[in-house]
Amino acid sequence: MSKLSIQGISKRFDGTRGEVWALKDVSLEIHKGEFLVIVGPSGCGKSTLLNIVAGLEKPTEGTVLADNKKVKKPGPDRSVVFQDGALFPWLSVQKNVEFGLRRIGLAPKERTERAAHYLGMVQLTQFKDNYIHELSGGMRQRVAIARALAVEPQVLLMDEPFSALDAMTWESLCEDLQQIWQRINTTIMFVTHNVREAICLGDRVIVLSARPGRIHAEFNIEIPRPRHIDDGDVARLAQQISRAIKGEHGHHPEELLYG
Amino acid sequence: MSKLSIQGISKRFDGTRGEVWALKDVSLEIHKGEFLVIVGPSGCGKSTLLNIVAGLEKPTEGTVLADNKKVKKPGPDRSVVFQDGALFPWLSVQKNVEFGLRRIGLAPKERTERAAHYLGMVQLTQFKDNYIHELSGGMRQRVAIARALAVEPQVLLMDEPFSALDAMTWESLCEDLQQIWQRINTTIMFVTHNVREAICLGDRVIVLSARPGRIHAEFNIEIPRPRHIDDGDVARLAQQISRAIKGEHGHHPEELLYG
Amino acid sequence: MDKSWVRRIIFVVGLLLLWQLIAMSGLWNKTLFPGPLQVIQRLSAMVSDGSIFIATLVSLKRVLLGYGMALAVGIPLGILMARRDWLEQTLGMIVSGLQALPSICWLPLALLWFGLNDTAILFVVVMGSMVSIIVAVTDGVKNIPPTYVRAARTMGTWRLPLYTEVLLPASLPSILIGAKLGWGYAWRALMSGELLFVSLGLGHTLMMGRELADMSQVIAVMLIIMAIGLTADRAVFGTIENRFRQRWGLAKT
Amino acid sequence: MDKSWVRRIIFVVGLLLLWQLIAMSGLWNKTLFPGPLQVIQRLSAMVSDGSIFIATLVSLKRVLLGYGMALAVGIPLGILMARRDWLEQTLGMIVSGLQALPSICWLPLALLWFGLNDTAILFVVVMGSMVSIIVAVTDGVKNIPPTYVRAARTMGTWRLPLYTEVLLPASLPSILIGAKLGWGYAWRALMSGELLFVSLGLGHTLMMGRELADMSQVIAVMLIIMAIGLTADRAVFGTIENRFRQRWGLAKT
Amino acid sequence: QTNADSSGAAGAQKKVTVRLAYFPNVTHAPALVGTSKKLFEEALGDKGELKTFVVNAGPEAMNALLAGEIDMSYVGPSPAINTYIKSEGSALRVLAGACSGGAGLVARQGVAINSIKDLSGKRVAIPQLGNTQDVSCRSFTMKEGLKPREKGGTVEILPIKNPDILALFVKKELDAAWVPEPWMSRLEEEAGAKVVVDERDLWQNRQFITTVVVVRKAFLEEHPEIVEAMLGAHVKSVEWLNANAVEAQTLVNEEIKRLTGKALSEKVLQSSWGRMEFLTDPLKSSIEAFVQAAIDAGYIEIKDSDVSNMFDPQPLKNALQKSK
Ligand SMILES: Nc1ncnc2c1ncn2[C@@H]1O[C@H](COP(=O)(O)OP(=O)(O)OP(=O)(O)O)[C@@H](O)[C@H]1O
Ligand SMILES: Nc1ncnc2c1ncn2[C@@H]1O[C@H](COP(=O)(O)OP(=O)(O)OP(=O)(O)O)[C@@H](O)[C@H]1O
Ligand SMILES: [Mg+2]
Ligand SMILES: [Mg+2]
Repeated sequence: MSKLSIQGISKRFDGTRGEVWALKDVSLEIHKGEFLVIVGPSGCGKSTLLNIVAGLEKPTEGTVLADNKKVKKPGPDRSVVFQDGALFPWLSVQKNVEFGLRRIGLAPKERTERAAHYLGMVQLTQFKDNYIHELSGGMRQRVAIARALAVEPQVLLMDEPFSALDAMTWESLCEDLQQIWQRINTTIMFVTHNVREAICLGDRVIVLSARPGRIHAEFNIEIPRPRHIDDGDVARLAQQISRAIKGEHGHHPEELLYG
Repeated sequence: MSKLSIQGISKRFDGTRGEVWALKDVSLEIHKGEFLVIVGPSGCGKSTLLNIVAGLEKPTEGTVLADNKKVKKPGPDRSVVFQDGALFPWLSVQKNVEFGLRRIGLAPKERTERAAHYLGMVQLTQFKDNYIHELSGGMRQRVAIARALAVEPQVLLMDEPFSALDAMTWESLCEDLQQIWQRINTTIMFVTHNVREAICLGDRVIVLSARPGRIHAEFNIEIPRPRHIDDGDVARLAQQISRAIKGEHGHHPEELLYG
Repeated sequence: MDKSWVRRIIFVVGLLLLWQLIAMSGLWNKTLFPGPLQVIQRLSAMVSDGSIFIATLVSLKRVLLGYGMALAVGIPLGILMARRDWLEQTLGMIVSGLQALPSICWLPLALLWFGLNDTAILFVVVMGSMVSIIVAVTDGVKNIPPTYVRAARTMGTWRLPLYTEVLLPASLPSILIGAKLGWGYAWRALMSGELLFVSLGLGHTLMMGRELADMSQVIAVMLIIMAIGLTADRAVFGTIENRFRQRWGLAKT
Repeated sequence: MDKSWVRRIIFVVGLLLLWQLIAMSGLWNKTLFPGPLQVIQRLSAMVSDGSIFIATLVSLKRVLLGYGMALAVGIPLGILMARRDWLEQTLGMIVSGLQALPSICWLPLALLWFGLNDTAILFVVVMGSMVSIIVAVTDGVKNIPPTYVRAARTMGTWRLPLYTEVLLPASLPSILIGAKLGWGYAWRALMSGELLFVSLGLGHTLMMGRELADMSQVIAVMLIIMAIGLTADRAVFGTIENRFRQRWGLAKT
Repeated sequence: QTNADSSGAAGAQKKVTVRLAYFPNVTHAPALVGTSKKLFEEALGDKGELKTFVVNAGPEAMNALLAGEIDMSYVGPSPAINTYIKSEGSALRVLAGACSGGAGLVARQGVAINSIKDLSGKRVAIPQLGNTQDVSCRSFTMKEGLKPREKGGTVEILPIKNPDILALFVKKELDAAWVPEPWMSRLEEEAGAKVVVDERDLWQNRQFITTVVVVRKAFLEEHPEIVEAMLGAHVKSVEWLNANAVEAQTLVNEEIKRLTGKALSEKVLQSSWGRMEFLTDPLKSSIEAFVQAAIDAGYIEIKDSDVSNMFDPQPLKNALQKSK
């Protein structure tokens, strides 16, 4: 049974300058515990798709099912890391991370401990009492990651969460994320523009095409974990996927298996 | 003669939780037409350094000279691409790009043309009349790049300008940036957390260490241009620099030349 | 849209009915609390002799002029005050103090300085609304995210253009709050100012109703003022707000 | 800090001197435009017989109570109105209309509903300040960047916690603007309300000064009201503002 | 049917509370004396209890009466008439007079106005449109063959608040004013104005009403004996005022100071006292003349103008009898 079932989703924005079809007829099944990565050119609709799954945006057509129930509104079962962080400037770093924990019914003490643990993971223990504007770009992104992970949700929706991190921090967070993913058996939808990152993390990589965003290609990644970004396997597959993104293939690459 | 001379800069922030030394005694000479890249872990003071050079932040100690004159305030000779974009939500994409052009004395028609040209370069012609909130993360970043480039300034300060771009857009913008750089012979200070990006673009790469930010290592990149991110040379140097960042070298890597 | 209008109409009709019921119940004295029918009668009497149109026009002219002047002075001064410490520390002090002063404080001074004419009334209106505009604008500008100003500065925007092209549009949300509240203040001040002398005007009609113990007239004038306030609020401020909210992407979530 | 105080003092002293000079110049009649010395004399007379303290205390008590009630009702109602279309389309209409109504409109109704006592005055104060608070808060909440609400929702924040933990703090900047302006309105309304009956209070003292054409007394009361307003503005609102600006990183640039 | 009735009924068992309103003003001297010398309390004895409200202006007093918040009030004739008419006679009854005289025409220093006739082409201030002075001013100028501006005439009549008249005399923006005491005296005193007409000279017996005592109709019907007792005190107060002019002036000024925080100057007090007369007769004919004048001026519609039932002379008659 699929954890998430995206069925024929289309999304039209009626902006100031006419309409834009951000997504067109996107269908996807994501099973429980899967780590799905979505890549695609800038502006192709990745964030939009994530927002629809989160329940933040209504699709123009189609439906999203989570556990076979129609997604109508956002909820703590589907935690989101936003592309712009969306941290609360009126709360300290610690309180930002604790924010979601009250809603899932944690006692105050547990909340503090859980938040401290995840802040430690993103190496921000030292900054726990600072306010958001006192953090660097990368630090903010890490707070956002900690906030979403701390809830330990069944579904984790991450929108380019690692885009502002240096290689070292990236590596350590990649590892942490995979550990958590395995430990709590969460289902992850992860958006990135970095193909290698996608391959390092994902069970499956979906390539979206631009305007309107459609599923252009799909890759199952069967490289054994832990994977390293500089591995030859990763590099080779990355080239293949990049070619798919560039559409250099003559034929439509429906399902290319790698192994 | 140096275009920019950074002399003994230190910066202390007095945040809500005590003081943080973001930079400590950083000195650098950047000569006219140089493409300098700064890398370093998240929160090490890269943005702070850029802001000080831009004149947006007062250093606690030390001075910055631009053309041998002390930098006291920001100005259009030092254009900045901000890490968070800093686009104006009340203006359309086109007007955002035109914003800086009036200050440098361009006539209305020239402004429109120049803005259109740079918007074309970042592939956003289609969205020129949209407002900022209607753009995706990567599209916003491209507007910010176009806005800074359109001024064709003598010094260009770029804070992780490419962090939200997919590989294809990245490649094309990298090329464009280098062309502009050569054409108008501008001096660029470019912050990134991506070591390969640094190597592809820079004449010289500075590695900052974290808290307090100091110059940890310096690399002259002598790989002939155009460089490609997947080149072996780039990969090899990247590993070397990454090691420097991780501080795996026993000795202090003062000036490692590559060639 | 349709649904919202249905709601509005039902609401208004409901209110009128409730009012009529209370009036008929005799719970409150009829002279002090006339029913809607009496008020409508009074209103139509004022309409048929045309007096209400003159009063409304006269008052509208005054309030628009006074309010316009308050905006013209208040917005620039408010922005300046947010950016210049010395202004905030001197003039700002006065402005904070003036906020609490009722319009009647200005009446004697208005007469003394301007004599028996519309300028005196205008002065009262300007004093009544300018302060709130200044306060709202000052605070609004102070709350602008610094990143906008920083970005503008790196593009060489200083002095006047910084004010007109960055601070003004960036603080538009707060300026609108101030402008809205200032509009209310302007009306209230006008009502006081029009008591200075016979000045036609709604304020005078209101006062006459009060002096002659004619509550129907008082309520009729109240309704007219409310109608004008509402129209301005929805037609002018509402339109501006919707436009900027759309641009800024401040849709409801 | 030091320098700002020097500025303030110089400014105030300068103003007083200018005032004294104008008063001495005989440009305006002395009775109608008394100099600072006369006003200080009047003030000290009122101080020495203690009447001014009683008046100030009585008025302060009333205004604090009324203003507190206006805040307590206005802030939640304002937030709700921004989030519930049907409220905005019904109550919102009334609120926009009420904004322009002067306080004297409320006097007869206050009498009718509450009688000749402090409650009637309180009612006038609440009606005078609540509306501006509601307007500012409603607009403030509407201007909250949607991203905060979206983020909160994905963390399962709905209903009450959404209001208290997200909408309230996120609209704090606008709420403060509304609270500040509401404070001014409350005082102005109080001055009207205290005319209902001889109720001690500063409004009455002011009115007496006006009725008796005793401008020294009018100005003395004006100065006291300004002093109270200024103190509240700087001590209360200033402190809150500084704190939230520091947290949000809205330093001046 | 009104809540005021029920409160009265509840009080019938025990002491009846009489709520009395008056202004801190020389023309309300009988009230000031009566409260300060506790004449009302004495007269009520253990039948009733007095509660006083000091208000600043007619509309507030009459609104409070309409709202059932007060039972009796000292008030000027014009608010009383307006309220009577607007409530279609259901709100109040005039019981007695309290003060006569105390109004007139003053001219600014240096303006050649020696009689009402001279007002032609001049700007005259009155305190309020439709109030006693306004109506007098209109009616007496009309008798002299003059017409106000808005009726195509030559006299410009402007409603200006009393204190503002002072300012505008000083600014020379007004030529004359028809005002009540103590403003006549103050304008003489402070602006050097001169009194052109003492309004008493225009009236029969040199008497016209300035302050009346009114009662809420429902209260009168329910507690006639209380009303009588109150009027008894009123009669006593007026008698004392007329018998002890010097002492009365001091007492009234003390009361004014207590209520408003400021006493009148000795000179102003004396001079206004000289132009007033305290009495108990409501001077019905002067009120009827006043109503007629208000009709002529267009403030009252003819269909509303029946004020014959406004007076209830019986309680005063009873009180006067008892006091003898
Ligand atoms: N306004 C501020 N108040 C307090 N501390 C600050 C402030 N701005 C920056 N800092 C601190 O200064 C340090 C350097 O920040 P900076 O933004 O320069 O980092 P960075 O190198 O750009 O990081 P990133 O790659 O994550 O953007 C951080 O530790 C940050 O917490
Ligand atoms: N509110 C909106 N109004 C109008 N158009 C919108 C709106 N939001 C998004 N769009 C459009 O929808 C398309 C997809 O946007 P989306 O943010 O999903 O892209 P993305 O794949 O996340 O890109 P990026 O990698 O740059 O973040 C874009 O063309 C964008 O312009
Ligand atoms: Mg996106
Ligand atoms: Mg940075």
